[in-house]
Amino acid sequence: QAKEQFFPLLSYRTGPYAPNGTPWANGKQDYLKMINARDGGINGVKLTFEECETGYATDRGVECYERLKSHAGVTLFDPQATGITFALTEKVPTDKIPLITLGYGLSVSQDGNAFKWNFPIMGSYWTGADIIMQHIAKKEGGWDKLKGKKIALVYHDSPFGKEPIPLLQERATMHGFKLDLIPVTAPGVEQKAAWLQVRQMRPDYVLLWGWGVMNSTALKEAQATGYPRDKMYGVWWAGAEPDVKDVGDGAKGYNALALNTSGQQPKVMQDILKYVHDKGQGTGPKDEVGSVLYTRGVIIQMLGVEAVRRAQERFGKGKVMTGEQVRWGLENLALDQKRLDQLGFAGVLRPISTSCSDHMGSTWARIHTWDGSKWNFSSDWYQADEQIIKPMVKTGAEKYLADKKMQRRDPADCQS
Amino acid sequence: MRDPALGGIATSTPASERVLGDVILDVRNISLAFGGVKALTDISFDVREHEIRAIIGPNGAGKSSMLNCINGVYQPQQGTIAFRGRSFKHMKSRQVAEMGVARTFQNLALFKGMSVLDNIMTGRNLRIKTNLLLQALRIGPAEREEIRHREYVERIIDFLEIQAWRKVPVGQLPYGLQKRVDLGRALAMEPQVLLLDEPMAGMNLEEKQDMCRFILDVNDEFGTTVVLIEHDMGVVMDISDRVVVLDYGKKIGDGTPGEVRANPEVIRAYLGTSH
Amino acid sequence: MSKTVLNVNGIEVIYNHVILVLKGVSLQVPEGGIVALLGGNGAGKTTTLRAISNLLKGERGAVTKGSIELRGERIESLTPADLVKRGVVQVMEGRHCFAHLTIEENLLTGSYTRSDKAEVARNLEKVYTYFPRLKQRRTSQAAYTSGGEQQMCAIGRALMASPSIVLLDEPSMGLAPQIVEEVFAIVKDLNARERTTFLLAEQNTNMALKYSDYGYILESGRIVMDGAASELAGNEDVKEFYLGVGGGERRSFRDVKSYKRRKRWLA
Amino acid sequence: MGFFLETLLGGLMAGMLYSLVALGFVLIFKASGVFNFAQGAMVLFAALAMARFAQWIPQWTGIANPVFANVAAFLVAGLIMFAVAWAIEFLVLRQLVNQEGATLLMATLGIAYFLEGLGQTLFGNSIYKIDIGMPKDPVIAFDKVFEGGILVNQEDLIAALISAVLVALLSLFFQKTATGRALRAVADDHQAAQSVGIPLNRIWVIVWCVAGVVALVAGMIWGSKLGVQFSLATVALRALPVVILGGLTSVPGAIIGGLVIGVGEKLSEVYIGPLVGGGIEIWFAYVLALAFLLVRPQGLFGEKIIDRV
Amino acid sequence: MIYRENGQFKTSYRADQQIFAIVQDRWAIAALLALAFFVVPALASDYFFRAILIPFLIMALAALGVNVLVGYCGQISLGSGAFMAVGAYGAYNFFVRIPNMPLVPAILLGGLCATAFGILFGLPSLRVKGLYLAVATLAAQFFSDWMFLRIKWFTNDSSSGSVSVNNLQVFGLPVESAQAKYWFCLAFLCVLALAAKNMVRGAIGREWMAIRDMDVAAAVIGIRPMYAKLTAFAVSSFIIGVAGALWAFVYLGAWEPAAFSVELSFRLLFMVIIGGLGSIMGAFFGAAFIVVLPIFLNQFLPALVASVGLSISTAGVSHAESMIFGALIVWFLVVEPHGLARLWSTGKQKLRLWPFPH
Ligand SMILES: Nc1ncnc2c1ncn2[C@@H]1O[C@H](COP(=O)(O)OP(=O)(O)OP(=O)(O)O)[C@@H](O)[C@H]1O
Ligand SMILES: Nc1ncnc2c1ncn2[C@@H]1O[C@H](COP(=O)(O)OP(=O)(O)OP(=O)(O)O)[C@@H](O)[C@H]1O
Ligand SMILES: [Mg+2]
Ligand SMILES: [Mg+2]
Repeated sequence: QAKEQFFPLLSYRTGPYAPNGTPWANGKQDYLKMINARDGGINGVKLTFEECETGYATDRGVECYERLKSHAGVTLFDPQATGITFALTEKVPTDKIPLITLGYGLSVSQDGNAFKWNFPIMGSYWTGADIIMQHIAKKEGGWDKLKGKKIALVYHDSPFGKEPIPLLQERATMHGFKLDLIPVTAPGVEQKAAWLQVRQMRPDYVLLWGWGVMNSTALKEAQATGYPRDKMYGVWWAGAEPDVKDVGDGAKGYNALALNTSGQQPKVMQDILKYVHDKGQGTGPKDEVGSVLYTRGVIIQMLGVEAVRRAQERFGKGKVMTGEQVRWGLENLALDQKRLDQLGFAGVLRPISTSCSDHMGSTWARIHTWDGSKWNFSSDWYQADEQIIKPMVKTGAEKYLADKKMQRRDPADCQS
Repeated sequence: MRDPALGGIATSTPASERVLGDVILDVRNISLAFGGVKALTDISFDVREHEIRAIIGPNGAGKSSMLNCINGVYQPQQGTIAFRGRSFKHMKSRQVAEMGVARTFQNLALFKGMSVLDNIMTGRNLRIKTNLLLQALRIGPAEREEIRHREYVERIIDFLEIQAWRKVPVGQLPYGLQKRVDLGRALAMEPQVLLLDEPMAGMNLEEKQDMCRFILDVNDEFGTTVVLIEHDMGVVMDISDRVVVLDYGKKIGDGTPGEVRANPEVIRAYLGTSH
Repeated sequence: MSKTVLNVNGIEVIYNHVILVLKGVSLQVPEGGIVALLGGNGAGKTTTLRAISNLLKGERGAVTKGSIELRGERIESLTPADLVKRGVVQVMEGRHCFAHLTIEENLLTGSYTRSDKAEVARNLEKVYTYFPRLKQRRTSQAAYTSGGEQQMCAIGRALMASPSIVLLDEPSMGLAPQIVEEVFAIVKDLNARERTTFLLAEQNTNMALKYSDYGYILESGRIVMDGAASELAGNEDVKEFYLGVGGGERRSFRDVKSYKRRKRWLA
Repeated sequence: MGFFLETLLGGLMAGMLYSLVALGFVLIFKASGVFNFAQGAMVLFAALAMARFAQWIPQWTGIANPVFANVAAFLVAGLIMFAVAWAIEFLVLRQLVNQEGATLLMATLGIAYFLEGLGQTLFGNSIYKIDIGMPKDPVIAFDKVFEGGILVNQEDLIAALISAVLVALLSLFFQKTATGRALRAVADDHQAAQSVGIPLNRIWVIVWCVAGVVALVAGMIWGSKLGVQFSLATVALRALPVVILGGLTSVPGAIIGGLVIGVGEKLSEVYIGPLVGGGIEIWFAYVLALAFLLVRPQGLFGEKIIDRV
Repeated sequence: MIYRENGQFKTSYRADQQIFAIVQDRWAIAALLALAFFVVPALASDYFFRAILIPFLIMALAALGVNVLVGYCGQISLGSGAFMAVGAYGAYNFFVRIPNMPLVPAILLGGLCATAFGILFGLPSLRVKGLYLAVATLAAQFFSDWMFLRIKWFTNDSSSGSVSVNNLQVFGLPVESAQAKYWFCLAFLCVLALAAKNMVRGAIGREWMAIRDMDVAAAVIGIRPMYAKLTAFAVSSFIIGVAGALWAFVYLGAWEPAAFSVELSFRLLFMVIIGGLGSIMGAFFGAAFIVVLPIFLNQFLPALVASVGLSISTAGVSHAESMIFGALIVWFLVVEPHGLARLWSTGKQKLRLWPFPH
């Protein structure tokens, strides 16, 4: 029997969020193909995968999960959707398969002591929101300058869009700015009322917490109501090419969070082009390689692969890792700059190091700005403020454990 | 056996042998208009217990509308309808049904998606006493009640000779049979007054005879009062005790079949020369 | 002997893939004739007419055997609209007026296939003279007219197409006796003056045999008897079962079969 | 005050855009008594076709003139919609003559799935652009009268005009022609319509073609607003209260309904929304429609629902 | 000649009124139940339970509820998702707020919440009819979407609006394993399906159908439209609410309002129409069609395409899936407009006549 490490891929290439889901899914696949082609897998263990279409719908997602979870050598799941994440969070502890939710999912699941199987690596909506606020404060010339300012949050009316609210409220009380909440009903094709409200309130900044069609529509409405795009800040799910491309010039000046750089220059992208696309094995079109969401997919898969590699170091090189072992790997990632360079990710993301209690590993992000044809970085890296987020995570996790009548993990558990 | 009160009403048929009771349904000065169309103008007539009362008249005279008023489907603008002396201006269909008035329809108002059996069973619904929960569990009383009503309905089915179609959806039945089912449904209500709107349309002679016999039987055995709209003069003249004639919403004649047949205005407006 | 325009040849009809209704019905309608199709409830008269006018499909029925020819041409695969163009129009049982259209609009819809405006106007005038009641009610929506008015409307609507063959399904139903006479007179009139051919399904055997040339009697999906109308009217069985004059003069509706009925009801 | 007017105007124009989609529903319902679930999918399909051909035609012909590209793409997309209409009639409707509304509704749903799949297979599933040169930037009117002026969206204004013209034309068509009457007859009773010689097949092809063109216009305008991608199909859901409020059988009703819903929705969101946390406009639109229905159960201009015994 | 009712005479009305009047049917259903309760649990894989059987059971239950309202009472509803949501969140609140609340009563209470909600939004049906009524039910749908997102109390103050349950038990037995969940849902389904069947073949069912088929005539024979319609709304939304609670508790485990979106409402309506309006069996067929077919296509299309030597992208598969699904819906309707249940009974009728064609 061949040694195969299986990567179940939940994705959506149809439905309202397909334009965003597709590059993401392509990145995830291409990286696996590349590792197989270039390295022959992980220490001789071949990587296999199967994709399952969720259409962003929770029930379909659960079905996909159930279908793929019992596949031999299953590694981890990346649900690609907040709703599916919620449902799977309840299921993974029994099935003992880790859930990686890079830059999305539950913000409190950062606490590995409470959420043993969830890995919101590189950031949650709380860190994201915090970083935007830091950037705005910096632009304004300090936190104290925020006093009396008005900030509007235009958000996707769903748990995804509501996640940042507690943090922003916290910041608002701390610094005395006024936070206006403007929900947009999913999927967000009709936002006239929202932007009329924005026009009436004349906020100093608008934060955009959208996904899919909501983003481009928001930008178009902002243009139509004359709200300056350079005062708009999107979350990292509102800062990719599909969000701005068809708005074109109208989106010029719009800012969004960036978890990672994009572009085809990094070595890993070159490798993908070389080992996958040039052989005609590419999942999507060639010019999509290196785009924002594609890169994010690649990163997610790299983390999975590295977790397996890390786990193999402990549990046996060249073996197929179980979900539990992969979880340990994810919990003990140590991707320093050197390692990232080796992997071909130089300049793409910042180092990550996770632990049993910290499932996030990095809380850094930066801002990029659309110039009408591409995204350019417009800030340096920021790190989210531990002081604020930590207590919030702690209370949140406590409440979760209490609701569920569960215990915190004890330190011994971390060793398993 | 002739009721002295009805002394003047002598018919040539044996029906006059029976006792005609008090006025059970009294229609007083009913007027009904739809926009400009005056469907009924100041119509009054009464129906006595046990009698077969026919309403005739040309098409569009307002016969069906009259029944609709009695039934509470239409609310007349003027006039009252008295049932056993209690008079009403506005009645709800449900109230009328509870008082024991049943009817059939001219344009077939059967429940198309249901079987013959179920259609007739709906006629029993007023008498169902068990509550929703018992029905859901279908234990004890609910089932017994269901069976009791079923027995009654089966007798009707037997009588109407539609046993073979018991479980067929009524939509698939030929027109003539649908009319019988319609009648069966009305009968299932065990009505005191039965309003029949052209029950014999679309039937051939044999079937008409069956239907007549049946109406007469119900009338005889249970003393059910019958109000009948029919265009077949043979039938009307043979079986009815008294006839009301409407034309353009006005009453132009009222009396025994013999009288009506002789009334020149009725001949002009309705019967024509051939009858 | 005039030429046969409509030739129905041993057709079988099945509803819903399982219910066999016509079991080999054959009939011929001669050019310019009036042919009556008689039979009890559920005999299959309506079904036969639907088969001819190709309206079976909407009822999920299908002709599975036999053939139907119009002037020598097979017509089973034509659409109803094609048939109307060829002059075959059916008056459906149970009226089927367009509920939301006014009476006049209903009639005008009947002339959908006629492009000649003058002809349409003439036809409309003709229908109104045949049925003055319709003229009075021309602006009311069909759904709000009385049963008989709807029946007139349905017949009038068919005449608007200047048909050469009319399939009449129970035209007398719901009409006042005077109007029934008139309808049959109209049939006779059109037949005589415009040589319109009629195939009529009727329960009113008396009337039907009086006005038609030839008759078919249909029972449970089979033709059980046919012959010239006068011949049928003289047949003892027909007299007994369809005309109610068997063995002497007409019996009162009060007296027939009371014994049989009463017994069963009381049992 | 200025803001109120602005919201009002915004609502009116949003309403006109809904009307455009609503119109498709009304057309098909009027002509066949079918509630066409596939309307959203048709809008998407048409928009996808147009967007892609506008991109492909310059590539194939080498003519880079955007006006030419758009006109040609519009024509090609129109032809495709004709083909779709024909196929729907031939493969679906023809087989379902005289069936109940629920059955036909379901069939249109099947069509919707099919078109969604087909559209994305043929034309791809990313975001495409329709650029018909609509002005995107706002103009400020009456800035002398009100502080900040009233913001007018030129794009919406043009779209609203197009809707109005389309509706006017279609209303005329229905009221004044024999075909219009035939359509209403078909909606009342398929079988009776057949029996008087109305060729259902042809009627349906015509109507679905018209609905296809309406879908194309709607797709073009919404597409140029939103970008062409799957979510375009969901605007159908926003247009639903419009159809219902205006009356399923009334073309002018679609417009009036659109205006009422558009205004009601925007005013409620802007003025009531903040009090209850916002996001109310979609259900408010439905509740508004419902409120009208309680007064007139057939919608503002719908044909009276007849039930007679 | 195997499937015949000839020679089976019923001697009492009770016998004739049985749900399955033909002996062969009774055997078949007994076998089916035995299969469902005992054989399937022994054979099915975990995936089969969790991804196919459980959702199928729950959706069948919901479709049953929708069928009561739409199929039997003729009130078109596009708000079923909302009723499910109310059932789910209602049950959730009882479950987490009342200490030691047992699971089954919590679910039933959730169903009752849905009943109340259903009656409230059923009130317009007294005046508004047909497709127009759909708008009232859609109002319910969008209102519930909004309500559970906006009113924090319902979600136990969860900031995101998403909630979850765990530690499900019945009489101390955990409902965690796939089998246990399956049995749990199956038991609910059987009990409620039987109750629903009893209702629709009893007096109340006849009232519903009478209202559906011809409401004026129904009123004339003494049926109160208000009572009939509101009971239909009440019964239907109770069943749907219970299904919603099961969907949330048993299938999803954690959910957000979007799990009960308008798409779900549409899907439920499709199930009853495809399955057959006014047929309890239809709900099962419809649920099977809508739940299982896409999954089946999704899994077998790639294999099929591969077997003829072509390759197809995942997106291609989903698009093909949606096309095939759409085409199948149309095809089934063309073959039998009254849904799968009617197709089934026509088939049975043929079997009865077999080997003769008529
Ligand atoms: N749509 C249908 N589906 C199934 N069976 C049908 C359908 N229409 C008619 N039938 C059956 O076909 C048989 C013949 O019906 P048809 O309507 O042709 O009779 P008919 O001679 O016109 O009777 P009537 O004089 O009562 O109108 C009947 O037994 C009827 O049950
Ligand atoms: N709901 C209504 N709206 C408008 N007009 C109506 C309505 N109901 C009846 N009418 C009109 O009232 C008149 C009387 O109708 P009705 O149905 O009572 O006639 P009828 O005597 O039963 O005739 P028939 O013998 O043809 O059935 C008709 O002209 C009809 O058009
Ligand atoms: Mg009448
Ligand atoms: Mg007939």
